[in-house]
Amino acid sequence: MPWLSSLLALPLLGVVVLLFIPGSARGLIRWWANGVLLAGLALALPLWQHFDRAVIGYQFVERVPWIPSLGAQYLLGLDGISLLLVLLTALLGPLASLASWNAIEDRTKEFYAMLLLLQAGMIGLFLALDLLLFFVFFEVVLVPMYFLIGIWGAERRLYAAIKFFLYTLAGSVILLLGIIGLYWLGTQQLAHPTFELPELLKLKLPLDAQRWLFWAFFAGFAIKVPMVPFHTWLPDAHTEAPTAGSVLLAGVLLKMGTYGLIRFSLPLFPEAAREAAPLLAILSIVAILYGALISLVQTDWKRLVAYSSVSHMGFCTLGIAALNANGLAGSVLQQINHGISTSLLFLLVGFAYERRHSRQIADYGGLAVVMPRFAFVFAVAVFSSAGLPLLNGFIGEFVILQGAFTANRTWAAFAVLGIVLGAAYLLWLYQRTMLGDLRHEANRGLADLSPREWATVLPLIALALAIGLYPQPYFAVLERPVLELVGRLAR
Amino acid sequence: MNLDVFFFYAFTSLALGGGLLAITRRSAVHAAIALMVSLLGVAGLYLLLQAEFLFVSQIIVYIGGILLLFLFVIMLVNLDAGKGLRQFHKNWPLGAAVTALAGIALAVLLSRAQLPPPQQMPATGNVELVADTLFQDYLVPFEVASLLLLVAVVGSVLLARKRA
Amino acid sequence: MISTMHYVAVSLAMLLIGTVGLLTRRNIVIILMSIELILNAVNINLVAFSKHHGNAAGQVFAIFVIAVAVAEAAVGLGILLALFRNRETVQVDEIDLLKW
Amino acid sequence: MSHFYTDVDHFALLPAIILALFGCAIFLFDALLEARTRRWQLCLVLPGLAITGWQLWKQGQVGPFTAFHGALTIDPFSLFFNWLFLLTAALVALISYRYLEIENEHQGEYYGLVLMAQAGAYFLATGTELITLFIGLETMSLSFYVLVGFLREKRRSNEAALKYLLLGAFSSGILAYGFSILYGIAGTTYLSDIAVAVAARPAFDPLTLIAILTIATGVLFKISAAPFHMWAPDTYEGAPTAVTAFLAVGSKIASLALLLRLFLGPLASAREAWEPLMVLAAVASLTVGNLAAITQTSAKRLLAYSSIAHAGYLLLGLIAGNSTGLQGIAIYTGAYVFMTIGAFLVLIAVHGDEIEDLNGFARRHPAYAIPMVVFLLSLAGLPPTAGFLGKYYIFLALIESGRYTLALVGAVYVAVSLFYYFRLVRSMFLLPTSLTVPPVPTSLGLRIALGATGFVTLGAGLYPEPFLQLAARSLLK
Repeated sequence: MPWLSSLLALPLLGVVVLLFIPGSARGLIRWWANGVLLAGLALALPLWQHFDRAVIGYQFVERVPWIPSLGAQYLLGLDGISLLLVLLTALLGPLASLASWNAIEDRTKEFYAMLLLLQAGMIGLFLALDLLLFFVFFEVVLVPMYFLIGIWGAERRLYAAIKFFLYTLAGSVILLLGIIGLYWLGTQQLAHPTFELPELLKLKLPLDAQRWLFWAFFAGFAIKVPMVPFHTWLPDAHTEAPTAGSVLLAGVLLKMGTYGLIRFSLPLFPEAAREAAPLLAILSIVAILYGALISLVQTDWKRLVAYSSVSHMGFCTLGIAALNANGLAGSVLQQINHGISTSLLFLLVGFAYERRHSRQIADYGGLAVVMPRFAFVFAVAVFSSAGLPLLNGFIGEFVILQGAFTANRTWAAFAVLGIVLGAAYLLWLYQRTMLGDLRHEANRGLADLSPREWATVLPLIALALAIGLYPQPYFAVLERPVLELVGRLAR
Repeated sequence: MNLDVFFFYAFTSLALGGGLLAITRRSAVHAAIALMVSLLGVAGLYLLLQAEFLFVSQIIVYIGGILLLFLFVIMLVNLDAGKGLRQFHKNWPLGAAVTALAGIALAVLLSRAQLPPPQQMPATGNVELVADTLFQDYLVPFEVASLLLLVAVVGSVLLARKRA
Repeated sequence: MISTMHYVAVSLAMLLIGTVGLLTRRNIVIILMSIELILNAVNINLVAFSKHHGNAAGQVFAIFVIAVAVAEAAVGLGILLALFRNRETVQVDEIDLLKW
Repeated sequence: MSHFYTDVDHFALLPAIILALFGCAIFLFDALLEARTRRWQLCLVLPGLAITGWQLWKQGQVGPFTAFHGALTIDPFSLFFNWLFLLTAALVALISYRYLEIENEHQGEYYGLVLMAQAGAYFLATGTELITLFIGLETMSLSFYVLVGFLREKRRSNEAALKYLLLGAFSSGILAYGFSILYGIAGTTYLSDIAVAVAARPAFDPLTLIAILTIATGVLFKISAAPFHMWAPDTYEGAPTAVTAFLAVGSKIASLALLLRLFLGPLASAREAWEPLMVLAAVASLTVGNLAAITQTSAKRLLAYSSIAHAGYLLLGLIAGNSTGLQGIAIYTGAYVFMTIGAFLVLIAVHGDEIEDLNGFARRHPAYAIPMVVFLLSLAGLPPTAGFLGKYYIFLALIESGRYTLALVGAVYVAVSLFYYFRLVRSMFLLPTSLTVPPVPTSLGLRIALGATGFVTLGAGLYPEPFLQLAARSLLK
């Protein structure tokens, strides 16, 4: 069975069927879209069982010629890194959809169509082993996200949507030039045109070419992560997007950048990567500290979570910049962790917003009195995000710090400062929103989590605990590809 | 002074002088008359170049046809009503400057140009020669020209006719 | 002695006169006349080169250029009449040829 | 058959003859029709195009050949462009009739002129002799002048036509001047002989330079490349929208065929002289087109400026000067036909020229709005659309030939262009409906054209192999 293709085709099929459901049948549309996404998760989960941890290279590979004139193929495959990200995507898709059950009253059909399209694009991106195919998915994802933000977003949605699109596109056109340049060098050396990653990895690129291509790829991925000078699109997009958009944006879309760096930039241009690593690390540390400091002064709940993403993604890129096994493995795991904890935060902010229609922190306070269960879940999310031991965030950050420490002690020292700051703004947020007295009468009648809301947050909480308590299985999956990559980098 | 040289300069001054007058006149009628002078000068140059057929065509088609058309339209729409208005664009210096620059560049290039060695015209009469060339080597453009004129006729009638 | 290059120089001068007229005048009929001047410049070139090369191809080309001149003038004046019907002047400020 | 009109000559000329015959038939037939029955003219237009296509197909079955002593050349190049003209004319005819009925200017001459323009364009793609090219160009241009002014009662249309005619005739004159210089260089008007004569002259020969300067000016005018683009926005805006589509596509690619014939034929040996000019024109077109488009409030003007930018991309393919570049031009033009006509046909369906008129369009007519997103993505050059492939090949060609800076400039402008293209998407999807909603002139023809353009624009992006094969066979000899 073409397992990966089915995974990719399922949401697309869902869209096609959705087009034939009349727009007025909202209930049917919701059930259908959620069902499709859930089926996708059910289809993806067995991958975890069937994935062979001892194998080097890609598994479940599917190969069909796509554009023979260019040498582009429809080439899908999985290794440990992409396996984790695919599973994360497969999980967050249905959760985001479920969280939007009551939130989207307007143009419901279009909303779910966009959500399904987005899901297909994200899954395809992590599966693609052909650079052109990867690039197509990289771009395709932008369109549904543009609409998700632009149609169902908050007040400044128009601005945020186009800003998100333009920033990412500006990076990706340069990425495209890099891909074309690599393709051209590959055509000369391999004597046949190809975009196939394993083939391109055989190239012996001169350092000069490596540098140019590395920075071209970097432009595309760094804007997507986003690394610090390019991060200004992120707070706007996250803040204005609807809950489902924020969850997927933070949970999955940001990982496209870090995934791209690990999957392409490092192995393809190892020498240039070694050269660039210090700069990468400095940018990461700036992101960690800057993101944390900005978060401290936010008065908008959602914006705070958005800026915390900048900080947390800084850890992921710092792990990459360490260029050693701990750093890389920690980076991948931290990407998953960030997907879990930040999604959880955005979901909860979304639930609060649905009840109160305000994102101002000052409008809340003392919610623990009226919504104890909500406050409990929020505590788990905050602890997970802040990297408290026994939860997932701790593992990721700890391993990254180990990696960074091996590479350069100063980096690690600054990053630790970032963790402290992170704990500060998150706990302060918790205190301002959940603890204390109920200051606003409007908050008195708020209902606690509904069963549907429980259903969306429980899997994430369970996963956060599972990774925090027993992270070995995830590292086991990552071991082969990370060691392989480290080997390439050391050569 | 050679007679050829005299006629060349005479016709040249007619052609260029008429042209200059045509583009500077306030009244469209005056411009048309100046243009006629210029076209006559060009016709004279054709004669000097032993292109008798073109000389005749120039006089009949241009002066008999096109200019008449111009005058006809000028009268019909009473163009000279606009005589009192501004005659040049606001940004005419830009147009003039661009032309001057291009003119200087082309003139400099032209002054260094080398033509291939000249050839002798065949001894046959000009009209015969033109006819032979036209119908043997240039049959395609000749046929396409009929299309061109058809489009011109249909187009100008369509545009100029009153709505039914 | 008058060489081919003399004629080419006259042609260039004529081309420039036509271009200046086209780019600076506001009266549309005079702009159309400028175009006639440009086409005549082309013809002087063609006929001069025709003599230079000793074949009639240039003269044949010139005949076609005259045909084109007729056709353009006819259509141009046709459009002018249609325009005139919708507004009573041909000093048209909106038709600013240099605007971009 | 006499020796100066052989069977081969006839075979080479036949498509144009058929087009001209059907055009004349339409002019005559029109007298018999009432205003309401004029759409029956399509029963002449489409079969005429079909028979032309049949002839083109037959031409394609034989190898390349020349006719009329080399005045016409039937080769993959000519066939490729003629097929594109044919598709363009058919699509334009399909999207026109309802529009003209609503504008109350449904005259049969319209279709006749469309066919005449195509007949003229036939000689631009097929001609390899200066006079043929010139007369073909004029036949096409003249038809376009009339078509642009077709809404005789509208001042905008009159003025657009007049401006187009004045500058078009001027550029033809400059072009003819360049032709006369080429004739002066070679003593003949046949391109193959001119190529020999030009190649024999030294590099940067003054006469060749004059020819290059004037011919480039003339042709760049026709493809509306900066700095000779000033006619395009006003003309595009004032012309009937269906004609704007025809102008933006048919006229531009026919002039592109002329440009390629000249600069890759007789002037190929002087590449080092004209390449800097083309680089200037390309960069200027990209800059002017993309930056000016940002500030427009009229959707038609926006697309006009974007078409200036597209001319810049096409020139980049020429500048790269390798086979990938040519292939890129072929793919780009192929994609351009469908995405541009598609975008304009949606504007026809919107029945308004301003960007504001698009507000809330997606809610009212999603069947038009969704394809419009595809067209706009394609125009911007994003995957998975046909427009992406065109840009991909152009960039690849530039990188192959070591022109990295140009590739970067081109790539950056992709992001800029997305900004203004998505202003249309924003209007359609994100903004509420404006109060005055004009009727939508949908028709069967419009729907067929929408389906065809949308299918090709997206289909060629998702599964491009057949299109790439076609393009590879067309411009490479």
